Amino acid sequence: MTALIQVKDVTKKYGGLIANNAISFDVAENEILSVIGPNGAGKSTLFKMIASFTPTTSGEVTYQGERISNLKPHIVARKGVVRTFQETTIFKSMTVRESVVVAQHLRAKASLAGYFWGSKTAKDDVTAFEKYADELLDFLGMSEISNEQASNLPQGSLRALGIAIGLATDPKVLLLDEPFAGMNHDETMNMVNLVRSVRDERGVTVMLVEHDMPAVMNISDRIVVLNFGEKIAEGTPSEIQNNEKVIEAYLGSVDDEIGM
Amino acid sequence: MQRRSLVKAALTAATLTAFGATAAFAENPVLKIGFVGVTSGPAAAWGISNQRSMEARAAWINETGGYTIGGTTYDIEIVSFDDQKDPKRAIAGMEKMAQEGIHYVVGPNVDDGAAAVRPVAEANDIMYFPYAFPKELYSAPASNAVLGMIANYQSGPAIYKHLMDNEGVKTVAFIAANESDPLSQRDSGVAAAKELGLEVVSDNVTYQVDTTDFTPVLTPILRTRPDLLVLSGVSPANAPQLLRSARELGFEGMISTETAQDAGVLAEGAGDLANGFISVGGASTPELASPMMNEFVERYTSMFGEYNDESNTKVYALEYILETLKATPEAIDDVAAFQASMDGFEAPNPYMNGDEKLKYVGMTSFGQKRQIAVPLVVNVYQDGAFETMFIARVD
Amino acid sequence: MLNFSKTQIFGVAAFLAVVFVGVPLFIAATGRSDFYFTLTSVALLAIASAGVWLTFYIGRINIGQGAFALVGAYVSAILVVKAGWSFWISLPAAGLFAALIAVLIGLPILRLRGVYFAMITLVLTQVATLTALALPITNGAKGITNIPLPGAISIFGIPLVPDFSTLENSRMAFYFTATILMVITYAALYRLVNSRLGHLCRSMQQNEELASSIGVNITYIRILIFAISSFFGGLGGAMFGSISQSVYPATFVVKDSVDFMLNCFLGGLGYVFGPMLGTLVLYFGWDLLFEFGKYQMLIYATLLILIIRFLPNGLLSVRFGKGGGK
Amino acid sequence: MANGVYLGSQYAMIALGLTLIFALMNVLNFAHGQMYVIGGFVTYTFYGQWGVPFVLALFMSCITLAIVGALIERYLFAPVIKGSAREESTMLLAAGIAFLLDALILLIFGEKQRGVPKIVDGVFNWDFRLIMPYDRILICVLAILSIVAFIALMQYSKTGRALRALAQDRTAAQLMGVNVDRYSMIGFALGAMLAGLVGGLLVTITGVNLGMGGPTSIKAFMMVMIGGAGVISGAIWGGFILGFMEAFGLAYLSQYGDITYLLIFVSLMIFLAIRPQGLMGKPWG
Repeated sequence: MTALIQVKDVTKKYGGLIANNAISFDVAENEILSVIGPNGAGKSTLFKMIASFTPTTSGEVTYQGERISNLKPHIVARKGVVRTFQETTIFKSMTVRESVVVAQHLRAKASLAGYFWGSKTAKDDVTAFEKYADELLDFLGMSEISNEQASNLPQGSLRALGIAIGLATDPKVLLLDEPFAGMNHDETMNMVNLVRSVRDERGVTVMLVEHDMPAVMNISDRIVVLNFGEKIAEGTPSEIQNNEKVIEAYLGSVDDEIGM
Repeated sequence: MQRRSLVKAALTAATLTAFGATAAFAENPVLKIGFVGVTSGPAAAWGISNQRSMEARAAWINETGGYTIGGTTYDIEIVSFDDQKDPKRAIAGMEKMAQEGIHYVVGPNVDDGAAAVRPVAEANDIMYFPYAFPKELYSAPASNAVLGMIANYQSGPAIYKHLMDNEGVKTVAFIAANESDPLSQRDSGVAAAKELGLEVVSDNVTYQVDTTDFTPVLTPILRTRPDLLVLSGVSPANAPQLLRSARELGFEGMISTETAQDAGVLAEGAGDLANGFISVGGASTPELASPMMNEFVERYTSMFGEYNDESNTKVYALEYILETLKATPEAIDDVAAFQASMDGFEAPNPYMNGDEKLKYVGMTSFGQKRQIAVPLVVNVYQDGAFETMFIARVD
Repeated sequence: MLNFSKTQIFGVAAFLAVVFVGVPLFIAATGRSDFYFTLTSVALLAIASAGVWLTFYIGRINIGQGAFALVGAYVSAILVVKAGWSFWISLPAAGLFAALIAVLIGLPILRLRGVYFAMITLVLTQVATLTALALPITNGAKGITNIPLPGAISIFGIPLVPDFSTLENSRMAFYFTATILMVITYAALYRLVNSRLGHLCRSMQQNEELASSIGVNITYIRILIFAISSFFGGLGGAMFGSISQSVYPATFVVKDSVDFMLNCFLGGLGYVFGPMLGTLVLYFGWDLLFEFGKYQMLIYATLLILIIRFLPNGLLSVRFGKGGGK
Repeated sequence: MANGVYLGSQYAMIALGLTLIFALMNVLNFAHGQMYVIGGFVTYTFYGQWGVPFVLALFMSCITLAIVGALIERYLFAPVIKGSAREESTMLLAAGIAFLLDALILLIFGEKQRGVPKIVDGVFNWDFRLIMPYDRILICVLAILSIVAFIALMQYSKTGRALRALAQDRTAAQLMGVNVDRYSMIGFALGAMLAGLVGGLLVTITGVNLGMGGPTSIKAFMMVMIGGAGVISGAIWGGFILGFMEAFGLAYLSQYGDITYLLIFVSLMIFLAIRPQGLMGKPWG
């Protein structure tokens, strides 16, 4: 396994507050890697820095040896590293199919002017996009809701839509933002299977940020644990389960949460 | 689109009423005279005073049996259009006048409107009487515009000269709103003052028309301690505040403007602080106003509830149009005849005591007679009314 | 891609027939030739409003179109009067210059959203007016007057457009010029909105973050759209300057910027042809209410409020359900 | 300096009303300036025309505007907000209301500039270093008192707390048992009332005319933007900053003549481009 993404000494400071302190780890090709940690551990910030939605204070992230941190998000996406959002971030007044068609922007061969004048390439593009959208929705089991307006979808389908939009860009690496949050056991299991099939059948490397421990243990090849902005552990699910620092961090945070 | 022509609306309603009334008891043919000007927004008072004076006069004529031109007695109908001080609307207004078959229009009130309607007016044979000063409107090749009042580059020098000679004014400062008309007026005022040998101590202070506090604007200008402060092209809304602020800041020199003002507005807005304010009027002061002028004021007041002294200068344009038509009846739908008759036209001025004449002037300023001769009556405000300071003439 | 339904083709044909045949016939029949100017104004304002609508399409409230219309009017006037260009060349030049300014200004301000963008564009209109007052090339407060009418165009000796100053009825010529421009503008707008660029705009309108996560260069598209929008503004403004043969700093002011925006709201933000209808109703409606005299404004405002009260998504929402291109 | 305080205090009051309405309903109230003008005319009519004591006239301005505001919210804004796909549509409504109020102002109060007698005569003159007419000082003090009273109301009363909750998060406020509809109406009425109050106060100094509405709205927008939209402290800061900017800016920049305002506006644009959320606001979009 070679390292597809390398996170090198990435640090983020907000004023005097350190959100991430010198985090380093690798993501190997074709693996599912999860980043976990209690609330406020700096998971989301780290995630945003990898997708270049926020700049790093120091350190860098590379993809296939190229730096992808501190760029514009769309450039990172074009390189093949695409993130998803939690369920509220969707194209509200588009249908599922429209969203997936639009999301294939990266695959367009014709120029914008070509689309405007209706060039041959542009027409071919559109046909190809629509075909691929149907395939993809079929693959994700969403064919039935493909003409629903996104704002009318239930929560579970929204999450799937988010992944569909992400996949439509034909990514090499998909970054999932809390894909299981707020789901019940059955929904979580469906999603776990879905994520796994994305990796297995489409060869997409998956990195996810998550709270839900059982799901993470189930799905991940490896896990990185953050606490108070520091990486405290990295390893396979079983290694993590037995790591004392992790247990301590999680117990501590439970107290905190109760305290709140 | 803000503040649409509320005012215009008012005017139109009045027109309709006037028209309706006429139609009811006189079956005379109707002669339509147009008005295109600003009757809404901050400058509304300019256009409204214009429109109302026209309507008051028209109603008066109609009530007394109509106006006879070339053997036919006409009822006068005023067709008004509010251009909202927007040149685009002004063009639409002029088009509307053309549509109504009108050949004589009073207005617009501002430079940009007056310039914008020129193509329409010339294409449709409309003579129009703007209250705007740019010389190119009246100089050849422009042919259809007649300046409806005295330009500031004519009245300014007269006022400055008078003040130099009689009040010992040596230094002058100018302040203007940051808009086309006032700035143009300021520039020509400055040039005139320099020519007369006055020292211009400040000429670059401007204010926004929506200013609510003039203290900061006036402070630097008053520091130059001018003998005379000229409010170039000041709108009736801004004048009282400027006067008040200047006096409250301890300014003791003279203050003047070349536009017409309303004594009531000054009294309400600035009270005694407006005393000594010099402005340009028509035949407003008691010793000058003829009985006809007094009746006009009376009728205006009973028609609209309240007189506006600005109307003193604005009563003339309609009178000129009618008198010229009377003298040259074929001009009623032949603008060329009107233009041809302008050079020799002369009639008594009914609004002023003495033997004042109505005639067209402007040779000096424009090279052709494209201005109505209004006596240049310079007024001084004193305790709620205007007093005549001096009278001059334009050629 | 040009798979229009029969209704659509019929609708467009009917529209063109009304604009190019019906209106002139109507005017000839009734003698209301003042409608030419009113409708010419509607067409030109609708072009500028189309630009505003386009910025709405990427989720920006644009109250700055007056600035670009003013820029367009001045550029055309200066090129024609001071550089002696043909009006027909100055027209696209005015649009392009407005677009260039839009790119320069858009770079910093397009990052803003919501009311913040709205306000900064509002201030922009003020800045444009004040700049026109202050610059020597715009002739400051005195404006540019005596602009010649558009001249003739001919290609290989074949006259395409006659010299406007020799025409007996230049109103009609301006009417046709303006409406042809409007038709082209809206055809282009329709194509744009229904092409991929339009879809990308919609994705940005709904969620810029998500759009950038799927690889949309949102900065680029924002600037591109703002430039196109301002191009329309410049075009409309330049035409206006030519009709009135004069340009002043107050030719386009904040009020105009606000009007352009209201046209879009009134027609409906979800419909390409919304701004056209909105302009027609707002501008022409006012003229029609002329008869009410004193109460014109009152009635106008009341009708406006009633429309928005009962059709909050714009006039076109009566006919079409939700969203949709046309 | 004194002028800055004076201008700032009145600007802040105008901005407060606007920002309150904005915070509560996300409505950019184009008609705010017209409400201010109505306030001025009502005070003019009562105090200037009918000789009613000034304080009572001022009170009438407040009441009138509060009622107008409440009615507008209840019958126009509330239903439109519920029914429209994009909440910006309220801008058209607000503009329509601005036109309507303008029409009414013209029909009822006429087109002339109006003013009332000074409430206090005389000028405070401290060695020519500080010149300030007494009536301005009085108005300034009254304005500041009103602002303080307003803040106290927002901080300590039940209504104020409910309004603040509403401004922060509508849904949460609803969950907490705040009657959202009712308090939206109260908030709107309060915002309109502030506009009326300033109008009534200022008529004694600047007078009033029907053309003041639009420009006042625009100025108020700018103040709100400078301070940060929807934030009370922002409105106050914005008002004072614009006030000081006008007071000082004009004094220092006047040497540049005609481009003074250009400079002010351009710097405002640059400021907004760099700091879009204003001084006190959170990014919004």
